[in-house]
Amino acid sequence: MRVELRQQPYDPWAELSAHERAHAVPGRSGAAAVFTGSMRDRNEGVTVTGMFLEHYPEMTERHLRGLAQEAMSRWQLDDLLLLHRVGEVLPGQTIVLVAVWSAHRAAAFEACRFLLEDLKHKTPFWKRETLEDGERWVEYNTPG
Amino acid sequence: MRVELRQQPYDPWAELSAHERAHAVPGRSGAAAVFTGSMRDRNEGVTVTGMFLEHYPEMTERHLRGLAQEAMSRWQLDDLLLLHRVGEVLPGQTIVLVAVWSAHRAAAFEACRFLLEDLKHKTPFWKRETLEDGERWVEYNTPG
Amino acid sequence: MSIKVRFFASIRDLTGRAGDEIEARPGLVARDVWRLSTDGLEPPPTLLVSVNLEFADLDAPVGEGDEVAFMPPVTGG
Amino acid sequence: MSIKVRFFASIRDLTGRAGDEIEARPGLVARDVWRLSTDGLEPPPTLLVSVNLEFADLDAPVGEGDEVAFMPPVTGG
Repeated sequence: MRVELRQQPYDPWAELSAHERAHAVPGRSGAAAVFTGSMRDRNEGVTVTGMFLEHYPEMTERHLRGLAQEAMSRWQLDDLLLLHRVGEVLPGQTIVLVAVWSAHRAAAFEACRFLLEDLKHKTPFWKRETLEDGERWVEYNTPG
Repeated sequence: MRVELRQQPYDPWAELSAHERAHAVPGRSGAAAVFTGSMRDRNEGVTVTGMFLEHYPEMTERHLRGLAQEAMSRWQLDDLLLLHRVGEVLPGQTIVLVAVWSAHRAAAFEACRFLLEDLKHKTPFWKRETLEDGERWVEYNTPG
Repeated sequence: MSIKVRFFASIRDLTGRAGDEIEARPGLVARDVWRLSTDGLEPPPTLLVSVNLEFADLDAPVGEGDEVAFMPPVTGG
Repeated sequence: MSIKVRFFASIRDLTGRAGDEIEARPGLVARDVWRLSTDGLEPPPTLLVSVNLEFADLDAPVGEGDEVAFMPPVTGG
């Protein structure tokens, strides 16, 4: 199980490949469910040229560790990887990567979605978008 | 949109990386949902040393093309990648890779799950497992 | 013209053959094709049927040039 | 000992400051901390509150050494 906040851009597929090489037991997990969320260059009909992802370092890290533990035990997962950008992000870059490994698909799908909904609605992150004519805080996330 | 049957082992993360390099429009898709299903070395309490994946070539390919088209239009996806092994498979190898790209997460999650449930319950594939003392057909897939 | 018959996976093991070719006759349905190609074997309750690469049922009409396949529940993914 | 106060994101813009430090007194709740650190600004209806890194509500008791934070709805993921 690994949870990390990243200041720098990352390649989600390279991260998954490296994580599996380091941690996967071949033949053990029948299922992996993965979600990547990337920065779009438009939001609510407006061109967005950049974003700053603010967080509350001590609380965000504590919350994510608890969240990962909860998912691991609730769905008896084999493994979990959660990466989330903080700081300056550009369009096209990956913001979040959530991956879970389990014996069967239902647990993998459900745990992946559970983690993402928590990230969207309960984890202390805030997005400030840079527009062509200024900045704005994203006020709320859409329901899942 | 790409659908392929594969005779040879493949690395799902390398496939995703190559597919995005070739097809993704940076900043367009906010969400990607991915599922990989791998061969486990145990099933129903018994050690499994190998598997043969039979299919009905003309019908399987036709069914998969129709399925992919249906998902693309039903969830207005940006893109879709579906790879499925056929023939001899060994424990730890990836059998299926399903990936969908869309503007928002709900469509990505739902389409990915829809595709996988169809693969499990409606697409002509049959698994014959090699056990330590013989062979057996997998008789049915578990509900999702 | 005739009807092409195919058997897949455990159904092939059950019938002991990969396929058959039978003479088309007016009024045939898939159930008749099964009966004619299997020496009167009882169709398994979970049997799947396709006609020309689309799932169908045992009452589906079949005729000259059609391809009819019989298979067990699918187990891919 | 005192109470550490932190403001995040649009709440920091609203209050015009990143944090504060106020004197602990018996019987304080998070709402009092907000009032004391914001010159009586009305708390926004969607305001989130944490006490010692756990979400809480405006009626949560706070005391010496506690860290109280005020923030808008989260927008990560």
